[in-house]
Amino acid sequence: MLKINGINTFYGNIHALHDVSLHIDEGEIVTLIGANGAGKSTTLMSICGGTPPRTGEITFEGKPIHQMKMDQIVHLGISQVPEGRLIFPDLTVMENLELGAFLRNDKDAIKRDMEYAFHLFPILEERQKQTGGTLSGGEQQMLAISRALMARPRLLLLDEPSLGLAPIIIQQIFEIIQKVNASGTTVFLVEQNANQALKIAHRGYVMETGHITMEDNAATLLANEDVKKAYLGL
Amino acid sequence: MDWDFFIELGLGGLTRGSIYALIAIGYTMVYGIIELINFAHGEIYMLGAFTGLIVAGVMGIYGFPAVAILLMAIVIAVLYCAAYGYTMEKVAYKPLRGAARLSPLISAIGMSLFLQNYIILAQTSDFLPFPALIPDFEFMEPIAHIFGSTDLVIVVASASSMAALTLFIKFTKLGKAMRATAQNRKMAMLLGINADKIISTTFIIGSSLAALGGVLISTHSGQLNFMIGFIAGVKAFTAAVLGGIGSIPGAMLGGLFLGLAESYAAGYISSDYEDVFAFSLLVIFLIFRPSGILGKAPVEKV
Amino acid sequence: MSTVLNVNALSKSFGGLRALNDVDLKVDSGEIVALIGPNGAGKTTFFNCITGIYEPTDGDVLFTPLGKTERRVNGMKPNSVTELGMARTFQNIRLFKNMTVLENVMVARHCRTKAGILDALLRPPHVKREEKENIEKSYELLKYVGLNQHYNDLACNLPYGDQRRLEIARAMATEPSLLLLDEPAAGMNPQETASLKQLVLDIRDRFNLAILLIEHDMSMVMSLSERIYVMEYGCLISQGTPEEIRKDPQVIKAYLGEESHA
Amino acid sequence: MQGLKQSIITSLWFMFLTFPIMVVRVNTIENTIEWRWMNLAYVGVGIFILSYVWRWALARKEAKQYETVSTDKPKKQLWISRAMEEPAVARPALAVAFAVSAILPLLVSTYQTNIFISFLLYIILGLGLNIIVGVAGLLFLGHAAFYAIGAYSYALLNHYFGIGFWVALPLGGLFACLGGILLAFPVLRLRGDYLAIVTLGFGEIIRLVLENWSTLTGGPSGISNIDRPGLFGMDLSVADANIYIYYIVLGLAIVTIISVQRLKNSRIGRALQALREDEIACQAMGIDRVTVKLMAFGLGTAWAGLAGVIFAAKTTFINPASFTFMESAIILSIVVLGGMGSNLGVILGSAFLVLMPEYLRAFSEYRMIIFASAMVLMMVFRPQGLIAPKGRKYHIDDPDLVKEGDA
Amino acid sequence: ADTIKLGVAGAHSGDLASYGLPTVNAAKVVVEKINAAGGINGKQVELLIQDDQCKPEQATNVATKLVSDGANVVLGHICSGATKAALPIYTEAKLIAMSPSATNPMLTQSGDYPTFFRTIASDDMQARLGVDFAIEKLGAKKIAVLHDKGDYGKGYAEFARKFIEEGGKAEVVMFEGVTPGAPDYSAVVQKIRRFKADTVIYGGYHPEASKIISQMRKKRIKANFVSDDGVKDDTFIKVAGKNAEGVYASGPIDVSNLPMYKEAIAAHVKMFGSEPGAFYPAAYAATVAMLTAIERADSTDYEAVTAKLRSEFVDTPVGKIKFNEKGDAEGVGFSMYQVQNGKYIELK
Ligand SMILES: Nc1ncnc2c1ncn2[C@@H]1O[C@H](COP(=O)(O)OP(=O)(O)OP(=O)(O)O)[C@@H](O)[C@H]1O
Ligand SMILES: Nc1ncnc2c1ncn2[C@@H]1O[C@H](COP(=O)(O)OP(=O)(O)OP(=O)(O)O)[C@@H](O)[C@H]1O
Ligand SMILES: CC(C)C[C@H](N)C(=O)O
Ligand SMILES: [Mg+2]
Ligand SMILES: [Mg+2]
Repeated sequence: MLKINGINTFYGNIHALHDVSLHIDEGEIVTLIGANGAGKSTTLMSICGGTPPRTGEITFEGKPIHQMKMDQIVHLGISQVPEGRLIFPDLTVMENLELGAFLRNDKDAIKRDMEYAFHLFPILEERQKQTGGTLSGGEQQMLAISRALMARPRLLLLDEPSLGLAPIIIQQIFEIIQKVNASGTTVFLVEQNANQALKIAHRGYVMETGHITMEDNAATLLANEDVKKAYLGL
Repeated sequence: MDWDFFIELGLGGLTRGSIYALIAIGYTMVYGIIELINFAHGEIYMLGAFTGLIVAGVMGIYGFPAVAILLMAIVIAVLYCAAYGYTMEKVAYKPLRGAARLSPLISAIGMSLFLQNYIILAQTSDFLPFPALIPDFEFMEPIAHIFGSTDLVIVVASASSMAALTLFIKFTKLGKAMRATAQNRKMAMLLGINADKIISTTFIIGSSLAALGGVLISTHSGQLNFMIGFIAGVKAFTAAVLGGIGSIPGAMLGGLFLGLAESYAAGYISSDYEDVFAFSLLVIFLIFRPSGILGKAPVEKV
Repeated sequence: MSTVLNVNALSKSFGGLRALNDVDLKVDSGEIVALIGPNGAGKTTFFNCITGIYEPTDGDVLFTPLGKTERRVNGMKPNSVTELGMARTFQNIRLFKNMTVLENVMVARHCRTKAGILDALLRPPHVKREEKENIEKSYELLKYVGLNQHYNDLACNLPYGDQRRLEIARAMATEPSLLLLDEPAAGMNPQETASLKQLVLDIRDRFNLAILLIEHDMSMVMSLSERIYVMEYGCLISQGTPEEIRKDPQVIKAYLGEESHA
Repeated sequence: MQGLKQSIITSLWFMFLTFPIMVVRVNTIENTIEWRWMNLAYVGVGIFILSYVWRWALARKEAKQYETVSTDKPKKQLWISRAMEEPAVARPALAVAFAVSAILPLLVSTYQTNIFISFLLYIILGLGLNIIVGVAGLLFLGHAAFYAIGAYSYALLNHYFGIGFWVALPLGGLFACLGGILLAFPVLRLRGDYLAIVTLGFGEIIRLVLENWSTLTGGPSGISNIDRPGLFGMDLSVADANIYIYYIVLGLAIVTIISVQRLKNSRIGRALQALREDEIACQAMGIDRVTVKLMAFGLGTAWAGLAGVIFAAKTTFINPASFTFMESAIILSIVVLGGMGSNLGVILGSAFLVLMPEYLRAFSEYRMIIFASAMVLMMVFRPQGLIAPKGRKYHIDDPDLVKEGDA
Repeated sequence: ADTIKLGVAGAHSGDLASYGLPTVNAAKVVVEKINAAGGINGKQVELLIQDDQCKPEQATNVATKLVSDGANVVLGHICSGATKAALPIYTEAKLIAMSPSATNPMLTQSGDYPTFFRTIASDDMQARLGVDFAIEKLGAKKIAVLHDKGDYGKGYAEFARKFIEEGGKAEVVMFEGVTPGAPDYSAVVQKIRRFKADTVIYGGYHPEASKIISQMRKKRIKANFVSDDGVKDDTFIKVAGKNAEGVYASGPIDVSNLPMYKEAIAAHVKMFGSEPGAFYPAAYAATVAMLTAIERADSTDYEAVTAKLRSEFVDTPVGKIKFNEKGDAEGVGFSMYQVQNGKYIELK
């Protein structure tokens, strides 16, 4: 479904991604783990055109997308829960969700999807008239995930969805990711919480200072001694 | 207390305030979306007035009726100013996205100087008379000595622009996309919103309003020159900030507040110090409400 | 053992929202205490209230700097609180991004140095000395947290984890008696968390100060802290040793979840 | 081919855009219309060519970013700022610059001396504003008001009490400094653009008071016959007085440069920068926000006051027309164009904005439009300013420190 | 030198450009004509045009530049303020500066500036005329004195107030400045009504004047309106339209029938395709006066030219003039005009 082929991405003169290649197949949950500053978020942003790679190519369903603009890429059915959530602070929960469905015009289906989001996170329904900025961290994270789902993406990119959340909520979030995947959405998950991520993923990649250093089945990675030592803290 | 005088000053302030508001709305919209104090906004207003004058001049020679001229002048001025606003954004601000906050501000100051001198060179530096295009309405006659037809048109135009835009921003999809872009451009793009287009649209709307203001206000004051935009711009900026910058109803309230304050200051104190009074009021007001009338204090979560 | 921080019935409201409700908390010198609770429980608000960023609506915050007498610090300005000896890090990293790593630490020594405007202009010998000492001490701290290689880099160019370390170094530069850490491990992987844990322990021992910690990473909280306070909806719902907390059904229901943790 | 099409479209667009203003000129007094079709052709051709230049320049700007990246060298700086970092270049360069400025007035005409005085005055103004805007990050649009305070302090003291230049100079600085602190009090709570409008308003208030309080200030007619600085009671000719003032202002400019440089690298300077970066963290580090803000304003405006005194002494006549908002805008432009926070930047910025319009006099009526375009173009193609700001580098001798190329 | 250098200094950009640019045009027109006719005593005239934006600091730069560039005489400056800043430099360089528009009385009356001349009357003369006219001819009892806060307008208004108060026959019920460029003046206008002023004396230029008079008439206030030569401009009548009817303004005695005046206007239309702006005739006159004096002196020597300026009359578009010791033009007489049927008619 998504193929990344030898991309190099820069921030000014910082070379953040070195020849990164990876692929994601339809229906999978693929996770990308790695230390701080390894370049995980940069990889996600490179896919979405937020930090376009300088060289290399990215194809989505065979179509090259690495030179497209952000909004055009989103048009193709890719949606992201970005690092830091990026909730619109002065818009209400409802409006945040509506904007998630910005590219869609099927009013009834949008309505149904919104109900589904409220079903997943009942607390959001209670808060629907409240502005995004006043939500607590966890609520904001739920909103960010729902908002991404509202786009009915075919590929969902999640950047550290468990950051700063209480343990009880983290469990919930991982359950929801599995649910979403089960309903047919391909998921690319970036996580610090490697243990949990690998548990729900099909395949995984390991990234170190801008390079992909390992790639395998999630279960294999979970058992790998190096991975255990470096990322699972065992 | 001399109530007649009080009311007369109030009505005068209302007109003046609506004038400020009409320009301030565009100011505040542009600010809202890219946090740029667009010092060249006043010059767009001035270009609108000049375009209107040119249309009026040409049509006047061919003897069209005043109302037709007015409508045509507004339409063409709006069209052109939208084009100017659009072009200005593309040339002077877009290449600066992502640069430090103050760089576009300087670019805007340069743009403002450029447009003033453009008019001096291509047209004139003199004051030109602007024809009175708004007819004297029959029904306004009884109070015409304190509030005329032109005043009425300006107040109505200003209030309805404010209302229309507020609704537009609040309820339409495009309006929501605008607010989203204003709050977080990157996230808006991640949702498939074409931020460049939204920003252009904002400039187009803001500039159109400035053009409308340019024509109406010039026919009210009966004259124009290349500097009118500068003075109007400073006052509109003040009004926008007073109202809470970024808020459209705020711009209206800010404009009215400023207009009324100036009017009463001139009436009861002295017009020598009307601007001193207006600015002092601004300072004092902001001390007690640092985010303006309708502006929200930025919630910064620590 | 002497009490460093003594908070009595602290409350804070935002309009109608009661973010803190009669919270009592105590930290003794040399202790590491954790404050945990669900998102939006009011933990960060608690920090903001005791460091002077918010003024508490009600209650007392009593602070005893090392070797000094007890002071009531409610409503004091944040800089005065810091000057007394309370330092903190921020949940959302707040470094001086466009200043170098070394300068970030040097700024924090503001309240421990004196040079004024005239000193800056004339640079008499004692000011030069002070400046030199400032650089040395700041550099020492950087070396201590392992950032000395980067001392001339802009803070914004550091990787996330290093930024957190820099925040800690910066807080330490104010020479505190009590260090408040707000989710220092957020966004770190277990490996990095472990080394952070080591650093925190080391700081406590070496500088002999008390530490109050907010954290969602239970492995860190449970292994570091001597005592834990648990908050929910602005109220303390439990307190005790890590063992007690781990078993507290109320805490499990509100915060930890059914799955057992680290 | 693609470029050709784009250029044609751009040029057509601009022909449309400029049509009413450039082509039609109506005279509503005489009721005549003048059609200047030739202008349309000029615009078409001009824009056609310009659009090529524009695209080429934009492409170059982008390419430059790539280029520096691929070589992994530190971001490319203007040659001059790179040179100034090299002590081997900087020392002799400074010496030469000093020597040239020291003998300059003996070499050039009074007129040239005169505009170099302006140039130096704007350096002082710019450096002062740089403390507020560049270092402390407070958007300040009323600098001209403090320039006015300085100028009027001397003018009034001289006019009413016959006080001489050398006594007035520190007083002017002091009054402006106090004025700055006075302004700082009410605006302590304001942020960003709210601060900007209040400072703009304050600037206007001061100007309007000067304009309206005729009994004291002479109102719009200003104050004339202000004494030039005295030199041991000698009667200097205008030309000699100018040279004398040149040396005074040169001296003051050097003092300013050194002082501001020292200030920036001091405890106070770091506190100001911290204030710019993050107010809350700044307080949490034990810095008193109020004191520091007051210092920023006071330190910045004091220089404006000093410059104002010299200004009054130089022109011997002042009126409020010299202290309009546009003046503040130009000083701000000097700071931003030069590169915020950089002293060398201020010098270059003031060279650009003060000397350029003077040397553009040859273009007479096109002077201001060229000036305005240059301002926009500068920002478009060098948005970070001539000298991009960067943190100060320290040298630390630590044997443990692994020497990397650019650690 | 093989050319005669005529400096032209004034506001050519910025908000006062409309007063400065006509001066440049006047110089161009005159110089073109003279050069076409072979120059002055065989020497061509060269223009040195310098913009001061009416700012004192720019004026000093301009003045030193003109001195450095070897200007022989200077036409300008435009604003009194800028002129005051520039004059010490000309005084020292012994360079004649003749302004078509700087009207501040002190420029000539203080005696500080021996090299200064002007082809326009000073503010106090006009104020005298305006006040006398209002009180004696119009029988004014309650007078509102307004101005535009500018150098010129406020100066005129202050003299007017002084003369009214000294005369004791009428009362100043209101003395205020309006803000140029403000969108409307309704508050001030309402005040005129409130104070029941029977006459308004206004000092300033026509843009504000037409706004004030229009609003007065719109608000049905019938008070007389008396003003200065800043208002005695045909643009005023066009801008204010029917509201201009009946307005009084003082101005140089009617010169529009002078052949030279007509010629000057025609030359402008021919060269620039439009009617000239404010101060054009006065600037034309100043240029002619200075160049003629040079021709008559057959030298550009300061003493010689000054002597000619002071002793011999010269024909200009504003009449036959020569200059007195102080530098004011003699022969630039003033009279009162009234707008009647869309024209300024001189009241004899
Ligand atoms: N805006 C930026 N400007 C400069 N450098 C950046 C920027 N964003 C990231 N970097 C650098 O790029 C590298 C990769 O960063 P990235 O955010 O992709 O890491 P990450 O793997 O997502 O880390 P984390 O776990 O902290 O989120 C890091 O070295 C970081 O310092
Ligand atoms: N300045 C403020 N204005 C209004 N409400 C606030 C403000 N600061 C915090 N709150 C509210 O107070 C509550 C407590 O917030 P706080 O940040 O203290 O939570 P927390 O316990 O730190 O949560 P997390 O673990 O997500 O960081 C939240 O509901 C929050 O929305
Ligand atoms: C052009 C005008 C503003 C000049 C005015 N008459 C003066 O004396 O300053
Ligand atoms: Mg990341
Ligand atoms: Mg928190």
